[in-house]
Amino acid sequence: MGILSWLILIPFLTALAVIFTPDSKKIRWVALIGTGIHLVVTAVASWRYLELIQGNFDSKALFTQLQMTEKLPWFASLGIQYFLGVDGISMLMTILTSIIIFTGVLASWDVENRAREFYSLLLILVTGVFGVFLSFDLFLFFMFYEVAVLPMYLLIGVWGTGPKEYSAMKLTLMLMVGSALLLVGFLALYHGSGLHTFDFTQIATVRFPKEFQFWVFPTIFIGFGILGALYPFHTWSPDGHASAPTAVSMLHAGVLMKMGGYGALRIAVYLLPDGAKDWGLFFMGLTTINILYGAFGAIKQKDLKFFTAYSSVSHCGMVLFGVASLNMLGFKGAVYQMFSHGIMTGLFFSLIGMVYGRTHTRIISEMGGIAKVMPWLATCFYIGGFASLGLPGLAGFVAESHIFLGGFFGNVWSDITVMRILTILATMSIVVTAVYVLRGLGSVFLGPITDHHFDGLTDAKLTEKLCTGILVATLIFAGVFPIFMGHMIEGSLVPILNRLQASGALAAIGH
Amino acid sequence: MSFLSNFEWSQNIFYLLAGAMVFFGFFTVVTKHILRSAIYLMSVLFFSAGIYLLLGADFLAGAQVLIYIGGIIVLLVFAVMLTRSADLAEDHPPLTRKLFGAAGAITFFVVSAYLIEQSPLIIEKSLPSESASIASLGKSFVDIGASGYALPFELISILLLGVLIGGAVIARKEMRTK
Amino acid sequence: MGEWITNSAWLITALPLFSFIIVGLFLRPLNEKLAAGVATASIGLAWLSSLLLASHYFSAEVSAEAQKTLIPWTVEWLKFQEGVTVNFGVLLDPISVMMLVVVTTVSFLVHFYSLSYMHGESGYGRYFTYLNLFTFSMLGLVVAPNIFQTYFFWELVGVSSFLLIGFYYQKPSAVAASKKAFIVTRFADLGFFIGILILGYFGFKISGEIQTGSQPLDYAFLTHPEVLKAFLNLHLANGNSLLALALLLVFMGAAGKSAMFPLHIWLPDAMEGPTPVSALIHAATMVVAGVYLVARLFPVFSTVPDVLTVIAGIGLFTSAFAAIIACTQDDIKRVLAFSTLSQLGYMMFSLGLATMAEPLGYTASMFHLFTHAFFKALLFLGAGSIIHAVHSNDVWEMGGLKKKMPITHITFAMAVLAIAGIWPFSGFFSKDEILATALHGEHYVHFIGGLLVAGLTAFYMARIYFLSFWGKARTEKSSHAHESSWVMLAPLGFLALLSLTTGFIPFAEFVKIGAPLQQEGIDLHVAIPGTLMALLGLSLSAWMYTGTLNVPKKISVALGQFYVAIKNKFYVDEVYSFITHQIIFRFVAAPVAWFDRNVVDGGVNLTGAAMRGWSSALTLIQTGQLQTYLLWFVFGTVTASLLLWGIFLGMV
Amino acid sequence: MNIFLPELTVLATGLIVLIYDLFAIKKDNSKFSTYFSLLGLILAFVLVALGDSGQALGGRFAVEGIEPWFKLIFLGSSILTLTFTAETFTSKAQEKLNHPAEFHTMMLFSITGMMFLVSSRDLISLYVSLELATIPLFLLAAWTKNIRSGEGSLKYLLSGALASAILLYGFGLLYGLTGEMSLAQIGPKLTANPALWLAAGMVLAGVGFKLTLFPFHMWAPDTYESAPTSITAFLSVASKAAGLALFFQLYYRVFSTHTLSFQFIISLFAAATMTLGNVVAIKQKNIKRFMAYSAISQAGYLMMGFLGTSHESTASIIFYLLVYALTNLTAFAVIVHHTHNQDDESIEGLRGLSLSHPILALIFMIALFGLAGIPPLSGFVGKFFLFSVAAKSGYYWLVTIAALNSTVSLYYYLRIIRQMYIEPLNPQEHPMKSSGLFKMGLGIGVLGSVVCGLIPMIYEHIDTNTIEWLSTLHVLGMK
Amino acid sequence: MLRQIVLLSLFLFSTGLYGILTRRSSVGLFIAIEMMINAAIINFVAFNRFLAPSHIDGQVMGIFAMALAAAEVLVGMAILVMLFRQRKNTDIQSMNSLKH
Repeated sequence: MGILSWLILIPFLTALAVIFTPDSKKIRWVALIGTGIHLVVTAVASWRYLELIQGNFDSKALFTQLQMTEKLPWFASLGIQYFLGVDGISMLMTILTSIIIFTGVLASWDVENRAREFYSLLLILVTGVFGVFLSFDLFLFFMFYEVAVLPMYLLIGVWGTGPKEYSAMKLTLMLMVGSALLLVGFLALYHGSGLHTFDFTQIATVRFPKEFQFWVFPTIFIGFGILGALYPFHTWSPDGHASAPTAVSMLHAGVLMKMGGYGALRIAVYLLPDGAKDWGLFFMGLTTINILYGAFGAIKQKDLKFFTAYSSVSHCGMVLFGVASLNMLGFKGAVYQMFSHGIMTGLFFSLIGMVYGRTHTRIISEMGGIAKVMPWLATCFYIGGFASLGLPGLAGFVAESHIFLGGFFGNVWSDITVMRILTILATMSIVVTAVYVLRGLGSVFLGPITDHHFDGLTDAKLTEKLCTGILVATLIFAGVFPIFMGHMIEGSLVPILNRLQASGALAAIGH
Repeated sequence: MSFLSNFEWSQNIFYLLAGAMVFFGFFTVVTKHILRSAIYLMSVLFFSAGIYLLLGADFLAGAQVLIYIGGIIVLLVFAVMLTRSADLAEDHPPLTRKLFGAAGAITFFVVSAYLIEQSPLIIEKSLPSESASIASLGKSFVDIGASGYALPFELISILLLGVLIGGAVIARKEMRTK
Repeated sequence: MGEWITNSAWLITALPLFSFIIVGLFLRPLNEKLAAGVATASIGLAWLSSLLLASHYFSAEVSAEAQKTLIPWTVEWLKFQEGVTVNFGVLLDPISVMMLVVVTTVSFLVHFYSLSYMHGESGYGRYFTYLNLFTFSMLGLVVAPNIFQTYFFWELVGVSSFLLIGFYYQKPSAVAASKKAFIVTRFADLGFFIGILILGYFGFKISGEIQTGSQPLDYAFLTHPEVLKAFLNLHLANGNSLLALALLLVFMGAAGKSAMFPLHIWLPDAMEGPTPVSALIHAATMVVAGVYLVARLFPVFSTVPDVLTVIAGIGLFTSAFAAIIACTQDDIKRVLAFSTLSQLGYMMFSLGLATMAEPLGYTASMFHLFTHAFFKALLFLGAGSIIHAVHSNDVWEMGGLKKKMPITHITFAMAVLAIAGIWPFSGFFSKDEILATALHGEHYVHFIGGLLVAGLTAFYMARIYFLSFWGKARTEKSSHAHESSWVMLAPLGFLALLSLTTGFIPFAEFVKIGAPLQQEGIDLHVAIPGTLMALLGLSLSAWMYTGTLNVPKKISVALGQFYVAIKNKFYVDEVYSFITHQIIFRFVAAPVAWFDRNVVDGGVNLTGAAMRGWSSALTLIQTGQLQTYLLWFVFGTVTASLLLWGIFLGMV
Repeated sequence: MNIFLPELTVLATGLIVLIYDLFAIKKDNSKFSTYFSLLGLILAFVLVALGDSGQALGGRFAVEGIEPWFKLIFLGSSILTLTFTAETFTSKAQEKLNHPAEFHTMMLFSITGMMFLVSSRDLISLYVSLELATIPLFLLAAWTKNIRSGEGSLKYLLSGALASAILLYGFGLLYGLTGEMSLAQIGPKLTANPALWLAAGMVLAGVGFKLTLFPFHMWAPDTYESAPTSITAFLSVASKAAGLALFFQLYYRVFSTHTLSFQFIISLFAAATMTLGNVVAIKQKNIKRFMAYSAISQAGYLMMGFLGTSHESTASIIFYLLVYALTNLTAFAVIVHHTHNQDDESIEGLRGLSLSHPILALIFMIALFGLAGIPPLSGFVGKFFLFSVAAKSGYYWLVTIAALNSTVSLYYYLRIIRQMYIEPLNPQEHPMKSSGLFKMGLGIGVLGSVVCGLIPMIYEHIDTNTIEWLSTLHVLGMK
Repeated sequence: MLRQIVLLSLFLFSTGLYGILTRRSSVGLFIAIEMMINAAIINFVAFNRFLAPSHIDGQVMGIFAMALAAAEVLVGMAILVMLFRQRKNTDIQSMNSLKH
């Protein structure tokens, strides 16, 4: 039982522990301890990973270098294995998820209604997410992928607010349509490779024919795009997040949407380089709309959660923009953005939950000047807001500068001027983001107190301070010391890039 | 029963029987009165027993007369009496039902006939005069060898037993009044 | 000894950061007084060390080699990709050391001044934390060795100004002003960022061919002669040079920060912040960051002359435009804000006129920046002390403060003379040099414009001087105003002293670029007309605003509509808000939100509804009629057989 | 003699239950007949599991390769069905079943028929065992003897009669084309000519009726709705499995040399059946009619397995059939328990079940997610293998339709879960106590529907059996 | 001769089919079914006679088919009687309470 299996097993065991704890008061403590242990184990795993690679990687590698791998045959006759491994990107994503679930449990500290089912479903969802980030067998990946999506229905349906059934159903169905596309794509990969195995490190050795890649790549990319809020398929995210309870929307926007970006990068681009080249520009255009559309959409939103949902549509658009730009900068930017946006949205939704817990309204116009009453929450909200508009010194800036620089540097296979125009359009989003962030936060927090029975509201409790404190600290740490993340993911992006170049003419970028 | 062996003589008998069967068959499904339709069915079955004789399956002809006409027709007539559908107003189905039914039956007939006509049926050149004897038929029911059919024979007995019991349970009037 | 000082130069920037963290996180909740004290002390320490550094740096033996730029300390911050790495560090060269001195001096004085000015305000500790953050980011910007670090601190400066302008976050106008400031500068920074992208990419391409041992975004690389040659032969699709486009975009960023004409609307509103903030940020430091950036990239700008002419044009227009508006404003801080605008225009156009061949404009602009920082800070702090006493910004509610606030009066008067450009004061020397560049470079339009602006400056400065200090107290509040405490007066005195003496510093030796300057001392051809215009302005204003104040009323009535237009700042603000609210919000944001809710969302709901409709249609084939079922059955068999047979024949 | 043992045990149990009922003193003997039949079935199950393959009656009866799995599925599903029908004999609901002894005998005879269907090797015994398997079900469907069940069973009977007549005609044609009765001889002699395709069409009709494939499924919703719920469960699992066994016999033995030309028609049937089943199920109000359509759509997925040409395809059909049986019966167990206690067959009746009976609701949810094919349940694993088989032979369009269909199926399964978990408690819901037997049956069902997918042994075992089975038949292109 | 018999049986089968699809009374349906099964039996006997006279498989099948037909009709009548007791009529086209 390697450490990676423990990473998947701990949340599941905590879920069981939650179900069987007798006293309902202690449930949240059990959940907290479980996720706390998980945080420690993740730290140990990432420390060991960094030791294993010591920052050096062979830049000519064509295949992902996996560490701490575990391989057990499962359905041997079909070539399905229980194959876990970790490289820089999945390690980073595991750290992100571990932080988000820990703070998520903290943020949903006062869920009373059927707390037992709530926490167990939440932990099962997170088990699925860890499974996705750590598994390197397509079947296992797909299995954990759907395990991660399904509890959403009950979590939103039972504990949500507003039109919860409608949005829960819409969310689950759209994500399942996405996973249906993925199913077709994975089966195409499995049978196309002729290797009779689902292990995608082996499938990576196969050079699929161009026409095959031409139709399989969009299927898989759109399959992941639906989860990663790709433009026309993002409609589930505003409704879903608005109706979901705090911890669920934290997990969903923070982590699940990243599985979309992660999968697009890890499976779509890595396994189908030629497909990526044909479709790169098209998806770049789509994601540019995504970015601006999300930003403009957020300006006019009345509900705080819709506001954040549209902002995460725009930021997730940047992730896919980075992936579609098919160069080292774009990939690094995409992974940074996944991490930073994950933390940012986690912070946002936890804060909205806390504010809602006090003012019992999420309508922006109904609130005003509450910074006076809750300075800690206001400051954290503003730090989150500045991170989302890409203020240097916070994680957002590092990610955005990578993505825009990557978009501008372009790649050899797509028309460079079109890419530059799209990048400039995308860069405009930093202004629009500034507009809607300041408008939204300003009208909620600043100005005179509009409603007098807000006067008695209290500032953050200890658990809330801890939750927001961790997230803010991570944002600042990631913004001020990007070197730490750089070492981690650089090694694992090089193979994806080499495969792109190897399949195309060997005109490396620039030199 | 080898008198059927000479060929062209049996040919005209066959045409006679076939004609009768077609005539009565047609009327079974067309008549309005259910009782008359049962009677026509009886005559169709009777003539088909004739054809079996023609084809040398004399035991089968006997069985046909016994089981079909003796058993099933009587059962049907009882059913008609029991459900008093005899004095049911003429059973004339709505026109659309007839048209669709006719269309279905005719397409089925035409398609199957065409397909069967197209296919070459392998006919045994030499027609042995001696048709299989009844003894061999009886033996096959109990022969547990490769050519025997003991298994279906047993199954039929189980089925009939089951059906009798089940039928009794269903048809019986329930003890407690509803 | 020398090396130790320069090597520890990073300490100057680090001090405000450490104090920001300590004060912000730990001291502020404990006790605000101590927090303020620590904050001020750390800036004081930074001031002393920057003075030490400057004296060492400009001392005889170091400045012998012309403009020796040295990077004592650098650390790798982020490796974007193989050839593109960004290192954070400290770069010392004449203008950066000069700026270090300016920023730390004004910042220290403002800190000291605020100890008493902000006394008793709620959020006292928070104010000092933000001030420290601002000083740190300004210092970081000043010493940046590469354009990326400049952008990094550029944004941080923007955010700290946002926090400080919006300090009184209870006041809706302050909130709106801070938001406007941030968004307008952010819009300008978009141009700056795209400029960086262009410079970054093509710099990376060029760094492939030319080995300069420095990263593509470093100033050393950008100002390297061969690199510039390589840049020049890169052309856009439509023919004009790529470098021009990049520099125009960078200038857009600078224009936004230094509130040049189209992007100036945020500065007047920024006066909503506390006055010491305006003194520090909107007079001495932040607003000159744009000028500093252009100066920093001057060698690159000089290779593309037409960009410089554009800068000069905008500079001149802004200074004239602002000067005219300043004459009609009633709020004392608005007047000072517009005067800053006009002085910035001065500096910009003087930079615009300079060339590598005759770089007088460059030195003049830096010199003006240096002197202006002090007397404008003095004006603002003076105004602050008046407002502190009279509790109102409106000039018409003041009057007769001469007797009640003697020290403020004297220092304010000296500053007015300095800005007007009267002989012993520093304003005279720096303004002269600028006018000299215009004259020697045969830029007569700029020369005459400069003179006119000098006159107008003298006029509106004298106006607020006379209205506030002379005559009798017009309102009850101003009648029993009293002198501020010594804590506020000491900085005023010191700044007054500075505005007297800085004029005489032989600036040309310290800050110079390109070819050596020919003439020395004051050029009479410029001095005389300048002083005349200044005296004319002063006397005109004295005439109008000391006696019975009916002359200005008559003039304003005479000018009629034109006067009203000027008073409303030529309605530029209204144009902007029209564009953002009516056009962007109404015709872009709202339709997008609607489009998403109805069309894209509608599409999804439509498929759902279509599925349900299809389902209810399909249930109808289950009619309950057995014979229909059997019909389906028969047709099913027939079609199955035909299909199978068809496939067999290879038809289907 | 020993390879007949399982069939004989089942038959013997049936007869003994019947005779006991005749002589038993007239008290409620449903207890005895249930437990005795269960005992018999379990004994038979063990005998089949341990029994080895072989031939008897000169090749007329044989037990080879994959067939024991069919028998295990028949016996297993009947055991599970009996566990939850035990309480229907004593329930006060309007659907109370009486005559328990005859009920069990009918069911046991039907199971015997199914088992013989699997092992018979000639047309006559195939047809007779098919009839033995189906006719008792007509009677069982009418067991509650009211108008609804009468109408439903009559429709079932008449459709069945037509299907068996057409099948008989088809067998006649097969006999006519080859002059042989035993399946082993017919296969090689069948040369491709039009009459063969007519016979094939008729065979498809007969099989389609049993498997509720698209044009032949019309009877299913009405009969499922009106029949007693436990019989609906039995119909949806065992009778479908029998249909599949019949198609196995004919597809792999009789039409073994023409399987390729069947592929396209099977894909059409699969696509039509699953789409119709899924789409119509959306609008259903009655839980039993809803399960009918869900069963129809599952038949569509099952047909996808025949598109492959490798041993994996056959193995995945059997595996999915096993998983479907377990999951479906668990779902029906809860439905039977709920309809009999609340006497309410509507989906709304399930409102708030998670509040009143959390464990029952959880089990029902697991079963529904299993049917929808959601990981980590074995339904997902089974469906994944089926889709992989279809994808392997290039039917990507069918895999896409199937994947989208399972999303639609998720919609209506979630609609039920919504009733249970999200809607407030149903006021008339009175507490239901469940017997030990019912709990045991439920436990087996849930355990099976979760474990089969996780531990690979079951699939591997089926796979080895299939390889061995296919090697005995020389099916076109099968390896 | 064989082709004529097969054609005859096909005709009988189709008339039976017509009977099933149109008859209103349930008993009429059973009558039609009997006719179809009988047609199938004729087929079997004819094939046996002409194709494999040495064996008697066809006739055995015939006999078993008759038995099965009898069983089917018996079940049919049982259900019909039970249904008639409650519905008082056996018109199959009016039995459409179970639909959609």
